[in-house]
Amino acid sequence: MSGLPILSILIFLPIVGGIICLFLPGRTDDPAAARWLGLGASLLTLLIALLALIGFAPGTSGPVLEEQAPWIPQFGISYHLGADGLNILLIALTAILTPPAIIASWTALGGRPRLFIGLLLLLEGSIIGALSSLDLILYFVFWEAMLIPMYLLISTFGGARRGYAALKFFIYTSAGSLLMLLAMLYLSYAHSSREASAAPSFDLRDLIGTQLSVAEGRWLFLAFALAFAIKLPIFPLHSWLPDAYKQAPVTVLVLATMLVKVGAYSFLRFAIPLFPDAARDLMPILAALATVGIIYGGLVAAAQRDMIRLLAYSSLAHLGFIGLGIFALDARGVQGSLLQMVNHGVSSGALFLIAGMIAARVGTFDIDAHGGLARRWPVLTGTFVLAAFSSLGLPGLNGFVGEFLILLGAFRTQRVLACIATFGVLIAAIYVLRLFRRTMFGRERRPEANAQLVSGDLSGREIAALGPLLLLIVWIGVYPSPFLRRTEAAARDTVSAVTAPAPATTALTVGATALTATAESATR
Amino acid sequence: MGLVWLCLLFPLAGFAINALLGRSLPRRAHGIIATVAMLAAFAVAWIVLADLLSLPHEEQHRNLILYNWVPADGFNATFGAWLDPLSVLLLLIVTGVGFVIHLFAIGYMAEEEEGQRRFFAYLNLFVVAMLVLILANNFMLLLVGWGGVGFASFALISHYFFREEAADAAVKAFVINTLGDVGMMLGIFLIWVTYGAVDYETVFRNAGNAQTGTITAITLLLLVGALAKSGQVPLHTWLPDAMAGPTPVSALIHAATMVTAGVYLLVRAWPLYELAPATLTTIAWLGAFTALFGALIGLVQTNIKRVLAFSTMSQLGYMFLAAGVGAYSAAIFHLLTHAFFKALLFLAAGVVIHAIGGEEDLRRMGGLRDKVRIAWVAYGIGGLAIAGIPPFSGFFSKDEIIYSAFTSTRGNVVLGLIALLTGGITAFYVFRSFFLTFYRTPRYGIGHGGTEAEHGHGDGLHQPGLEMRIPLIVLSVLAIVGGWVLIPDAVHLFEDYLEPVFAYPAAFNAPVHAAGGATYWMIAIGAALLGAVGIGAAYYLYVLRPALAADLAGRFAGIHRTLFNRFYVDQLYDTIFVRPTRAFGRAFSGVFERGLNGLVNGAGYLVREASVTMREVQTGYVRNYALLILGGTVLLIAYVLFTAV
Amino acid sequence: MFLFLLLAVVAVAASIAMITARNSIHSALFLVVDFFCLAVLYLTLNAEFLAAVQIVVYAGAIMVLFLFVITLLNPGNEETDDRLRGQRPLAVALGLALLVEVALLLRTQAIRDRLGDFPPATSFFEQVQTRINGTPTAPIGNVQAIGIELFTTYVLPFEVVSIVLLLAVIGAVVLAKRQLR
Amino acid sequence: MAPLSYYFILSAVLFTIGTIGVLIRKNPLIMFMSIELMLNAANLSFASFARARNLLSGQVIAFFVIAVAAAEVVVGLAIIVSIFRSRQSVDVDDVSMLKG
Repeated sequence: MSGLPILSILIFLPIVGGIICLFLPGRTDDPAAARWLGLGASLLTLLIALLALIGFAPGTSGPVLEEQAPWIPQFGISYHLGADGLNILLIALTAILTPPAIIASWTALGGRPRLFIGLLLLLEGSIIGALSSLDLILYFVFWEAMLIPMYLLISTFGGARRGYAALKFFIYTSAGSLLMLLAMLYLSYAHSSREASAAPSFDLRDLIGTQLSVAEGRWLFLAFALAFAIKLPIFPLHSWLPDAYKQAPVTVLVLATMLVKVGAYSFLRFAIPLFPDAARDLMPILAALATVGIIYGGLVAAAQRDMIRLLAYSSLAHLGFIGLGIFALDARGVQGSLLQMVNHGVSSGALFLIAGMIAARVGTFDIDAHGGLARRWPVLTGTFVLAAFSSLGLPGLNGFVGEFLILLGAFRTQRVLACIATFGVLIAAIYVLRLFRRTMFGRERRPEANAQLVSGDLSGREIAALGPLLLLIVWIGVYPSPFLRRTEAAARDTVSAVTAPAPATTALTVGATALTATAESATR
Repeated sequence: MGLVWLCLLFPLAGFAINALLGRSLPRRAHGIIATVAMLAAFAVAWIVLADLLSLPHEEQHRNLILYNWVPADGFNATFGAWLDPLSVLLLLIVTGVGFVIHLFAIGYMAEEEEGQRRFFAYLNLFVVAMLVLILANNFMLLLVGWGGVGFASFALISHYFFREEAADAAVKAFVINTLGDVGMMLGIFLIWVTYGAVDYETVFRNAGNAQTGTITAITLLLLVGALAKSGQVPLHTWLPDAMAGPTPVSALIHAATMVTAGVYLLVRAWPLYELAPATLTTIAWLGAFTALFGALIGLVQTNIKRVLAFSTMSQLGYMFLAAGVGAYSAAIFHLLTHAFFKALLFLAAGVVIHAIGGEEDLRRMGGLRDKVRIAWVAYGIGGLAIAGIPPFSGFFSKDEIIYSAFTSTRGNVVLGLIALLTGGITAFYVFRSFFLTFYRTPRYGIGHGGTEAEHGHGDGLHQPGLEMRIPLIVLSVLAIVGGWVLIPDAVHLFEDYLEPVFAYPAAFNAPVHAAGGATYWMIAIGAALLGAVGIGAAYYLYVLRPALAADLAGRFAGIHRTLFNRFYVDQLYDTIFVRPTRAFGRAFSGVFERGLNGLVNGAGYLVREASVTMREVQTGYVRNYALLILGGTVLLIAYVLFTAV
Repeated sequence: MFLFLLLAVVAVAASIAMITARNSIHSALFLVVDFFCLAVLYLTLNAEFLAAVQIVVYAGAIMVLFLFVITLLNPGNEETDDRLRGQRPLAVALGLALLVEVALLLRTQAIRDRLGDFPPATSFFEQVQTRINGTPTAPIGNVQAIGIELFTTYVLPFEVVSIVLLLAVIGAVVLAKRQLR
Repeated sequence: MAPLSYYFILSAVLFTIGTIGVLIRKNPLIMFMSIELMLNAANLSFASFARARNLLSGQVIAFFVIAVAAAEVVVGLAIIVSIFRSRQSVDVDDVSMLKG
């Protein structure tokens, strides 16, 4: 296993599968071949990703599964991939989320199944590529490549205003990337011109530690941060998100949640290690914006009538949590953020799917248009309950662990913000329960009979799509340590590279460590 | 000791079986599975108790760790159980009373067409969450139980989700509890930052190593959670609404589980609270206020379950008062007896409601004494217990609290008088509901469902079956004798049992208030007399001279209305919290979002306008382009001419 | 010198006539005059092969092609007023500006130093022969020299030009053929 | 023999005339001819340089220019013919589909 280029396989298996899917022979509206090909490719990817995740020993700090090959050696651009605690979970999660997306869109392929599934696979491959790149240019290529399938999916299969939303999404997010590309070029130039005997390079590892003046560091950091902040999105830069989510096909949103997380991950991978001084100086501002995003997103979500818009704004709030954990520059917070990225993918992914399933049954996303659905579809209600309470951070489910660690970390370094952000948990309860109560509870209003609509409770296929996500929701809530242990070293390294060596919290830490040791021995 | 995990496992298994496999089971099986799971857990709880008591006193606190739950860099929370007399006592109460209520629910829910599986699954889950809460060995795990209880209460209160008020009540309960969770979370963060750990052992052992201000902050934040969970002012508004759930749920929430969590937390974290006198004072006053507040509102409520809900609030106020004046064991003692008599009252009320087809309005009851005799007896016993009439259990526990409020170093006369007065009011309003339900002429309409042949009584009332009678009998006995474990100057069983809790960590001197002596008995007799007066007044007003009651209500219409509307607290919160929040959300999503969107689209619009202007240059005529090329060439050469050469 | 001035005057006059003639046939004929003048000028520059090619290809092939197309299309006289306002005066002004600039460039000291003047004709031959034969004495003709140059130093561009011509032929055929319906 | 700069001046004059011709005429055929004139002017410079520098390269380049010009004329005229076929006009100003 160690000899195989695992990461390359993970990237190119879906990409090649997607391309094949696009050019399958036979009638274009015949979905069978595309479905099974897509499912097969994504399941195979999933299998390999899980093997990689299991093979990633807890506590590993450096990158593993590294692959490096010269690509454009004149400019020092190489094909450099690697997995470590920062990205291994996200890579696995991308692979986990794709089969449910394909299964859920089994019958909703917009009349062009090959295009749909092919684009989904291309999206998966490019996301994994962006997550595993350790070379700036390679990363940038994948980063931009993610936009293309997403743009096409929205503009081809989207809702009524798909053209507007797709264009807005594309232009907004790529506008940020341009500055990032400039910053990359500047950085590489600075590296090769200032370091003695330095060859030109875009390799992340070479560029870390480049001598930069304070002003340079800040500007470059801001250029990177802008791109990531738009993608994440951080509070005032979010206006593409509700439109894009609203117009995109619902099943695609499962993967779209991964797309935005590449932005969060990139802060940890690139912006912070490359410009530690600037990061340290500017993080409070970003943390404040993330906090605003939590509260603001929550309040706006609470005022929405459309399920998807509500969930889109709730994503803004969730991503605010993720951002806060990162910007707090605390190892706990970073670990919490990494876990919360997984959680958000799983919970919001499930919620998007469920919203789609409800809409397939009642014909609208308007939460005031129906009520009392719990009576008719108990299984649907059960899955909705689990996903909804996971999303609002119910202790015992996955969202709680992530949010708790994020806020814990932030509480140490950004106390005021953490206190404000904690109220985001309350707001989350308000808007999630509003969604749940309006649709599931209350007087039953039967929609008019319509042959277009799905009838009956969840089908086996729909359960198959949701099942893995629900399983993860419970698993991460009850037993998150396999995940946390894999991110621990990377989170610590990332943070300690930025902050000065942290002084011991109090003398009590010694006692706490001793206790931890006892606890571990007891576990064994 | 390790057997304690079985206590968790049995109800969890019950939940899992009902939730996942239940669809293929017959309707009756759900309740039986859930009840058997509870019985098993209850049995194991006794074994755990025996194990614990076999240890020497100073070793009666065990930290059992199952696995490492949330290990992060420099932070660790385990999944483990903290076993000491306090948690084991609560374990017994929860599983025991829980079991009885489950048993009762089999009968109560028997005629429900749908939702039985859901009901019993969530009922078990509720118990699981409560057990996690009780057994947790660290604050983070405590929060899991804390939130889990909130969730289960949400699911159960909304059992009749198709009723708008039930759905609203469930959401309200959960949201207010989440507000408490927020306070808890902040408190836990502060604990971690201060002590470097969140497990009880480290925190309590090092409790003194922090500044008083910090500890006060921690305890106040934890208190927010306790207030929300226990329905104390100002976070009490969810509690009466929660009556929208089926009656066994109300019994479970109010007697054995949920609401006692707040008291449990205060007592569990007593080493911290001991170090924060300011917080204790706050708790005492809030508790006393809530006790009086709930009792006053209870005076005029017309829904039998709401009366009981406000009595719960009021009784929990007593427990908070006890904790606030440092009488932790008194708080727990009252928690114990309250679990018995409140469960009894609710179940008796449940029998009544069940009997007359779901009617809960006191104005539409009456004359049921002979119709459902067992309910009459049970409600009467429960009422006497809550009213503090000797030798019923409430007498001992409540007087312990009143005594502490008067005599403790942290108590004072005002607190004591409030507690004393509230006792009288309690007796009055509980017996008001008792008399309205069981005496005078029947005012209920017969024939809401249920066939006569089924029950063979010919009066159209549903008579409780055996599975409903047994719980009433058991709880009646307990409501009578439950208080006898602690009789001042005679029996010290309870105090001795709890002593190890307050002997750990050893750095503290446990605040022991050995009640007794002349002062105690004077207060106790006074309280009992006051209770008797309350009962008598209720009898006079509602049985002998019913017209007078209505007359009084009319004469003091303002007060009556204020009380009936619960001092308008709901309306107040609606005005100052709910509406502004909603308005903010609307404003943000309307004005702000549109503004941001406008900025973004405005940028795009500018670019487009600029390009529309610029494209005029593109005439399409080849010769124009050629001319421009020539112009460019001329300029270029001019540049070379004037600079380069 | 006289020859140059004569040819220059004729060439300029013919070209002005070409761009001003109303009739395109006339324009074409004036252009032929130009080509001939230039051919003679090439001769004065010892570029005999170029002169020959100029006559054969330009005056011969290309102009015949032009005349063919003109007669084929028979466009008639174009209208005198220009739709594009200001195009003509601007074009003339800019053209003259270009001319002035080039003249000024030629007058600058740096370019004059660099430019120098023609060497004697004999040295031209010697240089060329030395480069090709390695010895200045062996006589060699201009055509032969260009041939050697083309097939040694410039063999790759030469082949590329042949491909360009081939493509032009194909392109012309494709463009000019009537659309098959 | 005339001095080298004379040849350049002549070349520049012819080039300018060609340029003006391209710009002021609307008949594409005459525009083409003007372009040919410009090419010839350039060729004259090349030949002059070849003579002045004692190199054959200039002549070779001029030869290439002629060859490419021939190709260009062939294609250009073909385009003109096909445009004329579709529009019955040879005025370049009628062809303005590039308009933005």
